[in-house]
Amino acid sequence: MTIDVAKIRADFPILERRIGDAPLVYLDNAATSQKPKQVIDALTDYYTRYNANVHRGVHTMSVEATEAFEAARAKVAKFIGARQPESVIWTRNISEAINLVAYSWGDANVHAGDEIVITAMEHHSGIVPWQQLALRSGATLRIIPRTGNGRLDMDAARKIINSKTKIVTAVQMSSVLGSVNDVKTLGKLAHENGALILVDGAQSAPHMPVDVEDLDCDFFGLSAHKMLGPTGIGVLWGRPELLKAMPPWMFGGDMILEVSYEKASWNELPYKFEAGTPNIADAIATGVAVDYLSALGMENVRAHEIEITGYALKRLTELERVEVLGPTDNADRGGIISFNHADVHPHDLGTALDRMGIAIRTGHHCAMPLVRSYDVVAAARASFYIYNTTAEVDALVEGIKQVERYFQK
Amino acid sequence: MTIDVAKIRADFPILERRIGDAPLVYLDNAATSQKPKQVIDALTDYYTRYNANVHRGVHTMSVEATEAFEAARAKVAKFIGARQPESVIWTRNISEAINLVAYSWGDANVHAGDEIVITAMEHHSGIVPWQQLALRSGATLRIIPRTGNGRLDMDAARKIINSKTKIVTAVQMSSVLGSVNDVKTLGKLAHENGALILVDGAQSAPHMPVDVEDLDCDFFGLSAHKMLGPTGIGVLWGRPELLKAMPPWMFGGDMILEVSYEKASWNELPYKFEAGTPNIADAIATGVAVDYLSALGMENVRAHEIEITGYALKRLTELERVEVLGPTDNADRGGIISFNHADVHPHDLGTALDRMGIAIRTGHHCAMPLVRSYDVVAAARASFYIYNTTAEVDALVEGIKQVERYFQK
Amino acid sequence: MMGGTSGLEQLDEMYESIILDHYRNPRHTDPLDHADVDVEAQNPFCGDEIHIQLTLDDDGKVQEISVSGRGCAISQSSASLLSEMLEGKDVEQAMEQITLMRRMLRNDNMTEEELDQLGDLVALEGVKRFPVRIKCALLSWTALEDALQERKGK
Amino acid sequence: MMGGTSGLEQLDEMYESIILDHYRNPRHTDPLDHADVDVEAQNPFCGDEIHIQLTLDDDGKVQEISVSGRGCAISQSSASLLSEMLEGKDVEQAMEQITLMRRMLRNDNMTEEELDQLGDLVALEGVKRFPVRIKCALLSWTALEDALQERKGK
Ligand SMILES: Cc1ncc(COP(=O)(O)O)c(C=O)c1O
Ligand SMILES: Cc1ncc(COP(=O)(O)O)c(C=O)c1O
Repeated sequence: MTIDVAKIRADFPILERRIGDAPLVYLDNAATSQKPKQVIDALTDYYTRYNANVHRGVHTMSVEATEAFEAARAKVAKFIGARQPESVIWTRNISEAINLVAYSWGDANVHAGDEIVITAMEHHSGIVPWQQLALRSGATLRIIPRTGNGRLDMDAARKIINSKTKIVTAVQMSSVLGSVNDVKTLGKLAHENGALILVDGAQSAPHMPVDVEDLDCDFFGLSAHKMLGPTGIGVLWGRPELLKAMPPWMFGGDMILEVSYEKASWNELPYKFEAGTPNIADAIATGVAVDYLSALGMENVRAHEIEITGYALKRLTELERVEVLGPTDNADRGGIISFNHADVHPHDLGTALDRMGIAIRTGHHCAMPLVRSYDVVAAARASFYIYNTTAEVDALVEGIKQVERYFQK
Repeated sequence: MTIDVAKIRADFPILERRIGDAPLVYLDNAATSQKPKQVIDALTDYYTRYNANVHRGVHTMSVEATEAFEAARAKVAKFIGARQPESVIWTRNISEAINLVAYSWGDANVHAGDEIVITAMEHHSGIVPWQQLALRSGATLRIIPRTGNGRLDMDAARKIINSKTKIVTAVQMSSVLGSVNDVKTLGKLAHENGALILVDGAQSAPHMPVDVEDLDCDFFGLSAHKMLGPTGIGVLWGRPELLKAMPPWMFGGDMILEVSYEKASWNELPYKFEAGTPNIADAIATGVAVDYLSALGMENVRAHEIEITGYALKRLTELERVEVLGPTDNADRGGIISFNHADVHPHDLGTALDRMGIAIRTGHHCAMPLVRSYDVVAAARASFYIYNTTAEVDALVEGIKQVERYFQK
Repeated sequence: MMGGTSGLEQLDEMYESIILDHYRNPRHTDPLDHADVDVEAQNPFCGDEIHIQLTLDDDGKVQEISVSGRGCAISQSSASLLSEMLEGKDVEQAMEQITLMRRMLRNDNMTEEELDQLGDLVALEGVKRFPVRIKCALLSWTALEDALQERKGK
Repeated sequence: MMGGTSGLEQLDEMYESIILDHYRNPRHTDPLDHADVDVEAQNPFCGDEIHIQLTLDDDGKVQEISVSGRGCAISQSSASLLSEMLEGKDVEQAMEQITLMRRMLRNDNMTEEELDQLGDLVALEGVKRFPVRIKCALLSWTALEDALQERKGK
């Protein structure tokens, strides 16, 4: 069984949008996804019916808001296979989730002489927090390289991860190449060496089934806005025993048990890591986004994307002047395709396609070292989601051909 | 001129809500405010018409989203009298804003032997980040006490702020007592001693005109959810030259200029402090909240609240068994009234009033040391906003009387 | 007038007269000089405080009891009811009562027998319809449970 | 079929033939061994790179020019146009042109005279209708401005 794209499209009001005269062809899903009306309605419902600050409130709306807020946490926990809802911490986005680990766990556990291992496919948010932790602590940052065909070099990983390694961090799906990495094996390597693994699920959680218990990872992060949810909310999941041992990072209301001027004691999980009034509405809407995806079935979401990616790879590789960065075979690969045109700079291509209603992303995709490793400073990127069709892939390919002709004039 | 409350109420769909059989009387505004339909509609409009990731995007929706996002920043800047929009940094809430300063500015500038001055009226979010900075740095935390009638002891402040002081932080309006503090004078004292001042505007920005240039403060924080805006977004304003000199705190996409594995350089203000995809929708909606308040005129908002607070103080102090914490004269005072009943514990009072549709807050209001200084562990708190009426104050007072009788049974 | 009156009647479900009686006249409030079990607890969200002291005889039976604190009608009456419950019980039996109490407030299916076993404590059953107040009702019970479990652990 | 074709015609506003010509055949690309002004610039958002080198004679007039880089049609053609603009200008005059260029892209009211003064550079005017691309057009100009200002400061 796969998903009913026409039915799904009807749930996304923005897909009615026209850019100039042209219907919107939204292929920038790796940057952020669109939202179904169910998610948008959840926000309206919250603000028109039971908006109130959570926890501590005795009045009805506060109780309702608290229940919905915590129910959303439980939904996310289930969605990623986490057994304890309290191991799910709300953050602003995955960037904050990674910073939380790098500061709270990192500053307490990483010291001079230790090694931090990242991959060549990390997003800036998965590079710089660790690089800065390395600078703060005197640890060394080591990089698992990519192979020529855009895969992680697992042989190199076996050498790079060693007894000095304290933590390994890896994207489960590359936001540039679309490669799906074997983070389970990386986790095994980390654990064999007494290290932890943080899995960056920014691009995987929206597009494929994720089970943190099966992956046997220690931390997992995601951003709701890339998976049908609102902007401004993300998640850090961590093994409860790790989270319990970690010092809090941000201080303020809600994360506190008791305060005097001399000292404070910390609330239990997950609140210890959630300072101040949380993003209540967006957390609740994230629960609805997760409901939407769960109802489709993440296996089916994945199947649809394999299909559309296969078609897109076939059509794009037919274009002589186009070169795809990363894997062109459709195995272990998600719906993200970065490419360059020999004659048209990605920036010009992006502007031109936009005039045809086709939204792609261009630039370094917040992964400068990876993009530069292909000896370019920028690339065009098309990325797909549940509402995209092969007809939209055709529009992209025809668009590229027209732009090609335009720049030959 | 004052404001037209009936017209305002029509803008707030939630005010139609009933709790059981009773119409909602929402008096928990210090915890979070309700949202006008204009703000809720801004969210829907964004998600149904131009949702896209900001900055770096060449396609139309990304340009539209970026423009709206930055326009919202400029609106907030204007609202608080800040000259440069880039001095306004989006955070999750004011708690995060204070943490940002305590970590980024604090860790770089506060050392053993230095002193950090806070007031007896700070919220936990204004206590614990500084307390922990003091613990990290070896600095001393000093407290400006309150007077018997719930005002800051400015004579004491003159002694406590001295040449060892590095920073002073003060709520402009107490979230428990409603007192409006003379933060301008505190700022002068700080500056005379070579220290900085951070003003906690969580309760002032929603309720009275604020001008950071006139206050001559160095940092100012607010939470949008307390001023008609959505949850999940707040603001740190800082003097640009200070912000420029401060190291970034969170690392990730958007806050970076250039990255190699060895090092990274930082983007300009305000992006240096905004890691990862920002809370785009809620920032835009915050701009609309600020538009709404600006259209009313903050002078008029303040006038309405002085009126309703005066009425509430009069009626509550008529109740023999009720004792108000903090100033009972209505000068330099906002619409927040904490009180205790001699025979009914605040928690029981809160539950009972809720059955009558009246939402108040009970507990320590995230200000344990302040509440304890009144020799109680909890208090009831009613707090007003633009949509509250004197009829609602009457409902509260009648409600308290009924509860009184109930607990005498 | 706003804020209808009808609402207050629903309160009877929670504030049974026996509860209000225990709130106004809490039992076993005199502090003990020496105690085998001595535990303090706080509900950080509402500031409620409870202090429980017990002496046990050689068979692990509760001898002397002191329970005091400050806070809302629910937390304080529940603590007072707990103090009565403890009379003549041994640690095992006390633990059993704690489990039953929890289940009652969680709205687990309870048998007639089990409700019987709770005795006066059934007065607290109505709290389950006020979810935020369940923590108040359980404050002293959780504290005692932790203390007894810790004792057992030794 | 999706993605109508009509849209591409609007591109003519930005990609004037003179722009495409400069993109394909950039002027003054040979690097200089020695330079009085030497500045590199990057647009971090799209990765565009520009390298400008100048020698100046004793009167502060531009003598030799080298402008090279990689990036999109707008940033590269604009840099090439800048190199032509510099021919025979002194620092003052170059600064003036930079100001005019900025104003044109900001959509300031420009007089006929001012537009005349911009010469071929007017080809870049259409960029103002593509706000995200303005940074591309200004990349080399801002870099040169900074470098000249710094020189003046010394
Ligand atoms: C004075 C004051 N400061 C800080 C805060 C914390 O606000 P937030 O929870 O939105 O971070 C509050 C909110 O209650 C407050 O009243
Ligand atoms: C793999 C990966 N990690 C991290 C991020 C950062 O996500 P956010 O900007 O939502 O924090 C992204 C988003 O582009 C990503 O693709």
